[in-house]
Amino acid sequence: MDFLVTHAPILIVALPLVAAFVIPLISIGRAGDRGRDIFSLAVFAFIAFLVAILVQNVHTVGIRVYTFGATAPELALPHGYMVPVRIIFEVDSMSIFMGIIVTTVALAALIYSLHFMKGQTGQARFYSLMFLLYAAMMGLAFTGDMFNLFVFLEIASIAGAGLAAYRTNMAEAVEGGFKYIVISAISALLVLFAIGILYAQYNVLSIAAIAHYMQYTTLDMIALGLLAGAFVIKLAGAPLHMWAPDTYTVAPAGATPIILAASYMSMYALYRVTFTMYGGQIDTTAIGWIVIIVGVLSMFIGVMMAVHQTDIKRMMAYHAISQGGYMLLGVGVGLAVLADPVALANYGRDAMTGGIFHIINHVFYKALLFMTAEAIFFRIGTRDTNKMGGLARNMKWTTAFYVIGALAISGIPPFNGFASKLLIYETVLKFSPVLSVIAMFVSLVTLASFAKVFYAAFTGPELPAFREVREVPKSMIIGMSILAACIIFLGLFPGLVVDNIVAPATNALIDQAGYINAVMGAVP
Amino acid sequence: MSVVGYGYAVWAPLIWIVTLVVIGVMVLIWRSRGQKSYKKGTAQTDIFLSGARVPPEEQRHVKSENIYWGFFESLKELYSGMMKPHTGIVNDYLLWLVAILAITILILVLAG
Amino acid sequence: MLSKIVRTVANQLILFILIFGLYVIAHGHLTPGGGFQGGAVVVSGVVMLLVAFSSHDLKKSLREPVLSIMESTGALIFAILGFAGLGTVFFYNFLVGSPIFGRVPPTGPGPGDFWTGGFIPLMNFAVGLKVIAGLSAVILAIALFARGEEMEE
Amino acid sequence: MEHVAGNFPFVASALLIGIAFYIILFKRNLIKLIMGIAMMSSGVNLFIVALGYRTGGNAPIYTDVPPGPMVLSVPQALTLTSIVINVAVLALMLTMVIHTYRLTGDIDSEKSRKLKG
Repeated sequence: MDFLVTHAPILIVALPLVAAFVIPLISIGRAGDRGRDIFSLAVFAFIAFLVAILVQNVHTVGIRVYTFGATAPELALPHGYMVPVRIIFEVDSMSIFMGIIVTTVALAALIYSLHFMKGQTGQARFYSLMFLLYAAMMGLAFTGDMFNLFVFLEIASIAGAGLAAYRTNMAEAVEGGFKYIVISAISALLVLFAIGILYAQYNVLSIAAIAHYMQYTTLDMIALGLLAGAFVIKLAGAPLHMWAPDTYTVAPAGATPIILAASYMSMYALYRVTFTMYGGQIDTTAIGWIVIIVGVLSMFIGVMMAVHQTDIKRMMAYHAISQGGYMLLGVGVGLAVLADPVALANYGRDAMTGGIFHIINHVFYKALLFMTAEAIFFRIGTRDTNKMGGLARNMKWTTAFYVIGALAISGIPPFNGFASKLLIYETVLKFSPVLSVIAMFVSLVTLASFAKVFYAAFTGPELPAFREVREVPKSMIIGMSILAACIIFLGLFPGLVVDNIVAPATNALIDQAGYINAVMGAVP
Repeated sequence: MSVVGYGYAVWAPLIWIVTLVVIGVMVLIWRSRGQKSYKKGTAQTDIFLSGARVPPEEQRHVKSENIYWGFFESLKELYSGMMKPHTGIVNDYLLWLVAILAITILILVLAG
Repeated sequence: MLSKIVRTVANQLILFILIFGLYVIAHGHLTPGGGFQGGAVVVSGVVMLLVAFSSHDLKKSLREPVLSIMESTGALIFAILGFAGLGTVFFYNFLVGSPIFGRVPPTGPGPGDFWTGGFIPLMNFAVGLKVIAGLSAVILAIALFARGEEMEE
Repeated sequence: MEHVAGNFPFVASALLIGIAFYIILFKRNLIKLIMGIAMMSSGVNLFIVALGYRTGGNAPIYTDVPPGPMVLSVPQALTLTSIVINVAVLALMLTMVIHTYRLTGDIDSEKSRKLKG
C-alpha cells in the first residue's frame, strides 16, 4: 500500500502506456477480442483505484513531487543543485481534479465502447489509442516541466486525431481527424517556440523554477501570448473554435468524450501557465480580460451556431464550445482580479470556483449527451435530426439519459449544471453585470436548442422507418448510467463536491508560492 | 453539505426537491378534484383543422428544421454574417489563429 | 520494380546499412545516435528496398502482424526497464555497478567505454526495435495505400 | 556586423517560420500544407538548437574531446525529441491525406471539404 501511495503518480501514467502496447499483443487470434475487453477493464479499474489513492493522498499531505531516476521520489534538488535538472511530476489539487474528471469519463467511455465497437475492424488499435490518450492526458495534468507538457500535448494530439479519424471509410471522419492534427501540430509548435524563449532566458524547464525566476520581460510577454493562443485554439475558444465541431462530430462515440476531455486538459495547461508560471508577481488584468473576452465570444457564437444545426452531434459540439465559454468567463474574472486581494476575496475566488466546477459538470453531461447521440446513430444510422422522430417509443433509456443531460446543460435545477452556473452568475454580476446577463441569455438559448432536438427526435408519432428500432445494448446503457449517476450526485450534493474537490483546486491555482516551494524550497 | 452559494442566494437542492414534491402532490390533489367529463376515443379528442383534411399521423411530425422558423427568419442577417467565417477550410482556421496570436501579443506587450 | 542492376546493388547494400544502423543503436550512449537514429538508418534501408523492388513484393516478407508484435515488444521492454527501477524511483538506473553495462567511467573527457551506461544501452535497443518496426510499418503502409492496396488482408 | 553573423541561425529560423506560415495560410493543397508544417517544425528546431550554441564550443560528447567549452546539450535533446514527435505527426497527416484523396478524389482543402457551417 505504501508502495502504491509513493509511486501512484508515475503508475497512473505508465500503466496505461504499457496497456496500450500490450493490447495489440493479446488481441491476436480468435479469443483475443474477449481477452482484450477483460484486460482493458481490469487495467482501467486498477488505474481508477490508484487515482482514488492519489486524491486522498494529495488532499491530506499537500503537493506531491515525483522525481524520475533520483534516489528518492521527493528529491527534486539533489546535492545542493540550484535548479531541478531531472524530469519531475508535480501533483497538486488542481492536477488531481483534472485526473478525477478524465478518469471517470474514460471509464464510462471504455464500458460504452465494449459493445459499441463490437464487430468493427481495428479494435485493438482503438483501445490502444484510447489508453495512449488517457496516459497523455494524465501526464499533461501531472507534469512539472514545460517540455513534458509539450510532449504530452503532442501525444494527446496524435492519439486524439487517430481516434477521430477511426472510421477511415468515411471522408468526413478523415477530414475531422486531419483538421484536428493540423491544428494540434501548429499549436504544439507554438508552445515549443515559447518554451525555447523561456529556456533562453532562465535556462530551466521546470514550471516551478521558471515561475521562481520570472522577470516578465518583453520576451516573456511574447511567450505568454504564444502559449495562450496555442492553448485557446486547442480548447476551442471562439473565434478559434471552428475545428471542434468537425472533429467531435465524426469521432466514434467512445472516443468523443475523451477527445472533449483532452481539450479541457489544454484549458488546464492554460490555467497552469497563466496562474502558476506567470501569475502572482505580474498584473494579470490584461491576460484576464483576454480570457474573459474569448469566453464571452465562445458562449455567444457557440450557442447561436448550435441552435442552427441539424446534425445532432454537431449541435452538441457547438454547445461544448459555448459551455467552455462559461469556464473561461469564471476563471478569467479570477485572473483579472488576481492582483487585487480585496476583489479576489470578495468575488474572484468564487468566480474561479464556479468556472472550475463547471469543467467537471460540463465534461460529465456533455459526454453523456454525445453518448446518447451516438446511441441513436448506432441504431438508426443517421445523425440528421430532420429524419428523426418518435424515437422515445423504442429507446426509453436513451431518452431518459438525453433528458437528464439536456436539463443539466441548460442549468435547470436540481441538476449539476445549475449549481456551477449559479456560482458564475452571482460572482460575475459583482464584476460586471453585462457579462452575467449574457451568460443567462446563453443558458436560455441552450435550453431552447435542446428542447428543439428533443421535440424533433424523440417525441411525435412513430415514423414507419423506425418501427423496428430497439434499445441499445447493455454495456452502452451502463456506460451512460455511470455518467447520469455522477450528474445527479453532483446536482444533489454540490456543496460536498465544491468544498472537498473544487475549492482546493482553486486554492492550488492561486497559491503560486506553494507550487514553487514544493520544488524550489531549498533555494534561498 | 449539499448547500452551495455565495452572495445573493443560496442553492440547497434537497430543500428544493422537497418543495417540488410538495407542490407536485398539491397539483395532483387539485387535478383529481376536476371535472370527469373528458372521454378518450370520442370526437372530443379528434384534431380539428378548420375543416381541412387532417393528414395521417406520420406526416404530422414537425421536422427539426421547421422549429423556431421565426427566430431564424428574424436573425437572418446575423446568421449569414456568422456562417461566413465557418468555411470549413483548414487554412482559414489557421488564419484566425495567426490573427488572434498577433492581437494577443500586441495587447500583452502594450499592457506591459 | 526497377532494373536488375538496381536490385542487385540494393541487395548487397542492405547488409551494410543494417550493420551501420545497429552500430548507431549500440553506441547510442557513447556517440551521437541511439535508438531512434539507428532505427531510422535501418528503415532507410527498407525504403531502398521499397524503391528497388515493389511494395507488393515487400509486403510478403515484412508482414504486418510481425511488425506489430516487434513494435509492442520494444515498447514493453522500455517500460519494463523503467518499472524495474521502481524499488527506488521510476527510471532509476538500477544497473549501475552491476556486471551488465555497469562500469562507472571517470569524470571528464576520455576514450569511450562500451560497457557503461547502466540500462541506457538496453533502452536504446528497445527503442531501436520499436522504431525499426514502427517506421517500416508506416512507410510500407503509405506505399501500399498509394497503390490502392491494404496492409492487412 | 558581427551581430548579424552571430544571429545568423535565428534569422534563418525566422525566415523558415515565416515561409512556413505563408504556405500554411495561402496554399490550399494539403500536401503543401504538410510541407509547411514540416518547415515550421524545422524552423522551431533550428531556433532551439541555436539557443544552446556557444561560439567555438565542442560537441557535447565526452569521448576524446579536445579541451575547451562545450555546447549546451539540453536544447539538442529537446530538438531530438521534437524531431521524433514530428516524424509521427507527419506520417499520420500523410496517411490522412492519402485517405482523403482516395475517398474524395481531391487534395485541395476547399474541394475535398465535406464539413462546413
